[in-house]
Amino acid sequence: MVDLKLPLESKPLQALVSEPVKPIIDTVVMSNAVHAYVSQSDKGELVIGAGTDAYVSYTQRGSHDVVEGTLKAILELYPIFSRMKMLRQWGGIVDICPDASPIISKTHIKGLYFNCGWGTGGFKATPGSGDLFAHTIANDEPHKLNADFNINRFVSGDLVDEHGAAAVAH
Amino acid sequence: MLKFSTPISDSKEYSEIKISEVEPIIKINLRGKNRDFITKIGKELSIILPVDPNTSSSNEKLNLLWLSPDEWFLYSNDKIDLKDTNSLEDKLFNEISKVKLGSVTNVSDHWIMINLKGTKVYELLSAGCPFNFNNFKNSNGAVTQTLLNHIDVIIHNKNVNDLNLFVRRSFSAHLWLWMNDSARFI
Amino acid sequence: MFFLPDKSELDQISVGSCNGDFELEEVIKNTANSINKFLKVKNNDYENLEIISSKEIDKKNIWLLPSDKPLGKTKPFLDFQNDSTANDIKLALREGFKSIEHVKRYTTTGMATDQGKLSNMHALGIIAETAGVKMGELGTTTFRPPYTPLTFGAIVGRNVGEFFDITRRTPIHDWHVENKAEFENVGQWKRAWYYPIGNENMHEAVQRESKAARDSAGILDASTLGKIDIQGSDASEFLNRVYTNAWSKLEIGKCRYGLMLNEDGMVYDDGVTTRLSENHYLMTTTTGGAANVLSKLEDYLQTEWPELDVYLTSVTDHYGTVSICGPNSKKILSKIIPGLDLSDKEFPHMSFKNALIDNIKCRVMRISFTGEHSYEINIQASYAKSVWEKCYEAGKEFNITPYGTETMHLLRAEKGFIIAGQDTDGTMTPLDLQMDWIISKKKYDFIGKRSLYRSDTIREDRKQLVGLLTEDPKEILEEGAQIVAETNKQPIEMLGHVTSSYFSPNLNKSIALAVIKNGKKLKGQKLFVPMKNKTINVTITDTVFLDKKK
Amino acid sequence: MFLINCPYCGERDQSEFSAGGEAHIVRPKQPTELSDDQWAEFLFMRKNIKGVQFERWNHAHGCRKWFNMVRDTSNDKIHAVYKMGEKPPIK
Repeated sequence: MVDLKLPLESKPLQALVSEPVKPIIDTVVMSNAVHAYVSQSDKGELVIGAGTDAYVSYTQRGSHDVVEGTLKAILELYPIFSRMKMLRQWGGIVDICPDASPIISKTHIKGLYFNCGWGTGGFKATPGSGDLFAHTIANDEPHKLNADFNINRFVSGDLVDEHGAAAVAH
Repeated sequence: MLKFSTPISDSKEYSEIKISEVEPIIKINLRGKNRDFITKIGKELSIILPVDPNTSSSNEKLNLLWLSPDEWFLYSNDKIDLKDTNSLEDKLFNEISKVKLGSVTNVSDHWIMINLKGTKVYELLSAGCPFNFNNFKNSNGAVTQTLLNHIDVIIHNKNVNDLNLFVRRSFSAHLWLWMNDSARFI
Repeated sequence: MFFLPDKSELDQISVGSCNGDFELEEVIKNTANSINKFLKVKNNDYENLEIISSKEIDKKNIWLLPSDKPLGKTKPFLDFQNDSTANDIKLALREGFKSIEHVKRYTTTGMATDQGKLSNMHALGIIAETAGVKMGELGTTTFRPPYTPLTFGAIVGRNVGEFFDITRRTPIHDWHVENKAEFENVGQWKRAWYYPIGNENMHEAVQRESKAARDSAGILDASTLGKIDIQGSDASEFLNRVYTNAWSKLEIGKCRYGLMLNEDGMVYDDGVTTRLSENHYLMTTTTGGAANVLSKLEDYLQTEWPELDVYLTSVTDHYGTVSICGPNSKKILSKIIPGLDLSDKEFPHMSFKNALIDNIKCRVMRISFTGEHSYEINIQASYAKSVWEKCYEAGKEFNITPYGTETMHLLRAEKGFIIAGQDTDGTMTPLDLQMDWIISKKKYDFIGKRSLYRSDTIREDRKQLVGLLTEDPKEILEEGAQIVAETNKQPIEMLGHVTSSYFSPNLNKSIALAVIKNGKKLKGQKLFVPMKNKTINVTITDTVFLDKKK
Repeated sequence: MFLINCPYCGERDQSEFSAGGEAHIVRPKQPTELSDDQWAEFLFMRKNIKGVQFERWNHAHGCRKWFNMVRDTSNDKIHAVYKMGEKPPIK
């Protein structure tokens, strides 16, 4: 419609939950050494994050080897979880930029703004990104904090590399 | 003299399965695309280069495994003298690589060969391989490259329940541990 | 009332009650039909069977059992694990939740360990009756695998403990173990990190090791470097395309350092490549990059440049690499290989020789990652440990000291040599590293070249690699620490960060490498590294700290 | 998770393969002639289709050959595989 292409690819980011148990973890535990994270929901389920599959897919399920790899890492962190049961597993489709950083940007089309490409990092940054996005729209100029996340960086070469910044593979 | 050492140099026997490292043997990687390369190899080694995927050809001394449409793996049956490796490598290198027919690379120490024998070898492999051995089992000379416990391996079906498995040297000690651990459960 | 499987994407059919056939007669008849259709056969043994079976009559769906009491006085449980009742469903509807997904989350019906196997159909039935819609129009919630909960242990199997991760060992590994080395994981490799003597901690051991390497002799196991054997008549042209510098004129017997970029212009890998003969090269890559570099190069050969006559074969594991460095390394090597002429004229820096040690072929490269006079002996792995021991014996009179990766990193930082992946990330071009000299001006193209001339990659004020010295020479910066120009203003603008930091015993002061915005122009400038309890004053310097001339 | 029919080795488990992204993006022969925009198009802009997609895969733990594949990204069904340099068997 506006002939604008986005440098995004959509991949399944896998997650899974265990059966509910009594409170055991009151924070998110995240390991860059073994690549996994785990927290416990209010209902008692362990919520465990895995990596993304390496290929574009909209199936919302993903490959079993990612589940294996993630649970292996979780058992390395907490051998005691060995007898916990995996209740549900799914893949949320995330859009990922080539430099694993989001786009919060105005475009060359007046009135068209983008806030996307959050990959595996969306939820944690939602309030902050919303604030900056609102600022960008209200002023038609990015805030200093999101200026680097402009859409033009893929053309100009000013990439923001965040591949190493998350516990899960982008 | 320099001392020869291998990462495993061991042999283990379990019920209906025997695993042992076989070293040193000649291993050479061959690459080439054209017809001249194929004829030349056949002439030099007196073995026909297998062009069908996942197959091999052998004579008394040597085995030639298909790895890809332009890549083959040569290994000797018997333990050999290092001098023989050098002379075979040099001969092939001069006849193939020097005259731009393809490439010849000595990989004798890049790969470690482990022999698996016994009626339960496929049970051991299936514990860590995504490969389906159903057809492979019954075809002598079959070759596959796959993963075993997430480690790259080449497997050559030498005879019924008699396999040669090749693993990169740096991974071999770890894979050996894994295979022994796995064999305990069979 | 039932839900039938939709059209299957895969080659499969549903039969029996799964297909909505509940009577035995229906099951047998319809199954035969669908099998015929599926297998495209005319008839089979189950056709024309005479089926005599009783029939269940008067079947009826009852989603909520009728009661003479008002609903509010009863407890019609739906989900037995989450204690949700029909009342909760009706409340959800009154509250305005219409989508089945919303009702599920509001009431938690179907969110227990059975994933609604017991409750979902009843919930749908009650919603349909209450809201006066057809059940089919409501849709269903999404069922997620596994059908039956499965223990983590069953999924992971034996990939725990020592089998959690693969470990790779060098052919000299056992010697490091016997000599009490501490190990560092580098990718899957176990690498000797440092060799403590007595009660030495890492800092003390590294100070001793690095001093020995500069003053007399050090020995390092460099076997983990990726090695790729390159053959073919277009090998030189291939290297021209994959590295930023020119390769055609490299003489046979000489070595050259190369920097490899991604197509986006950012530094990808580096290493020394040796020309063994006219059409034969040996490329080395970083330890961590080996597999990726080989696969990337194969990709280009197979897809972009199939016309090139080039063959790549990994020989990483075939060779063990013993690196001896320091002012006495020449004397040690001459004891190991007496016949070899080690004069600078015959065997200059950045060249290689074929040699024999006890009749075993080996290649000796005179290359250096420490800035010292040094040699790398590449020999087939089965003999590497023996060669190492021989060098160690021969070097004893010169106090030859085994050093690990930590000392190696320190020694190269003193000389300002980069480690791809530590001093670089996916945003650093060779220009940012102040390595303009390695980009060939003459070559028409190489991987990543076009990206170096984009509006933002040619900017002069990008983040650039510089050296940092602390005001207090004893103060060691933390790797990853942020660097700022002003400490009073809020919010502070971050100018860059520390990428490598060590205490150098050879200079008797702390040194660091950092990437800093516009760093190239800021040489001599004083900046600050704010830490939790204090602010450290630093000065921007050149990246080379030791022997700038050499 | 799916089985892939490697055009050289036959049917193998997906874990032996690595994905290489969208297919038929040819590296420009004369990169210097391109504008920044055109170069960015080659580097980063992908179709990211929900539906039938043409893509590259590598039998990384087998014959190490790259090949092309036609896969429906909405259900992971593979419609065809074909060798590098060959024309897609399906439109």
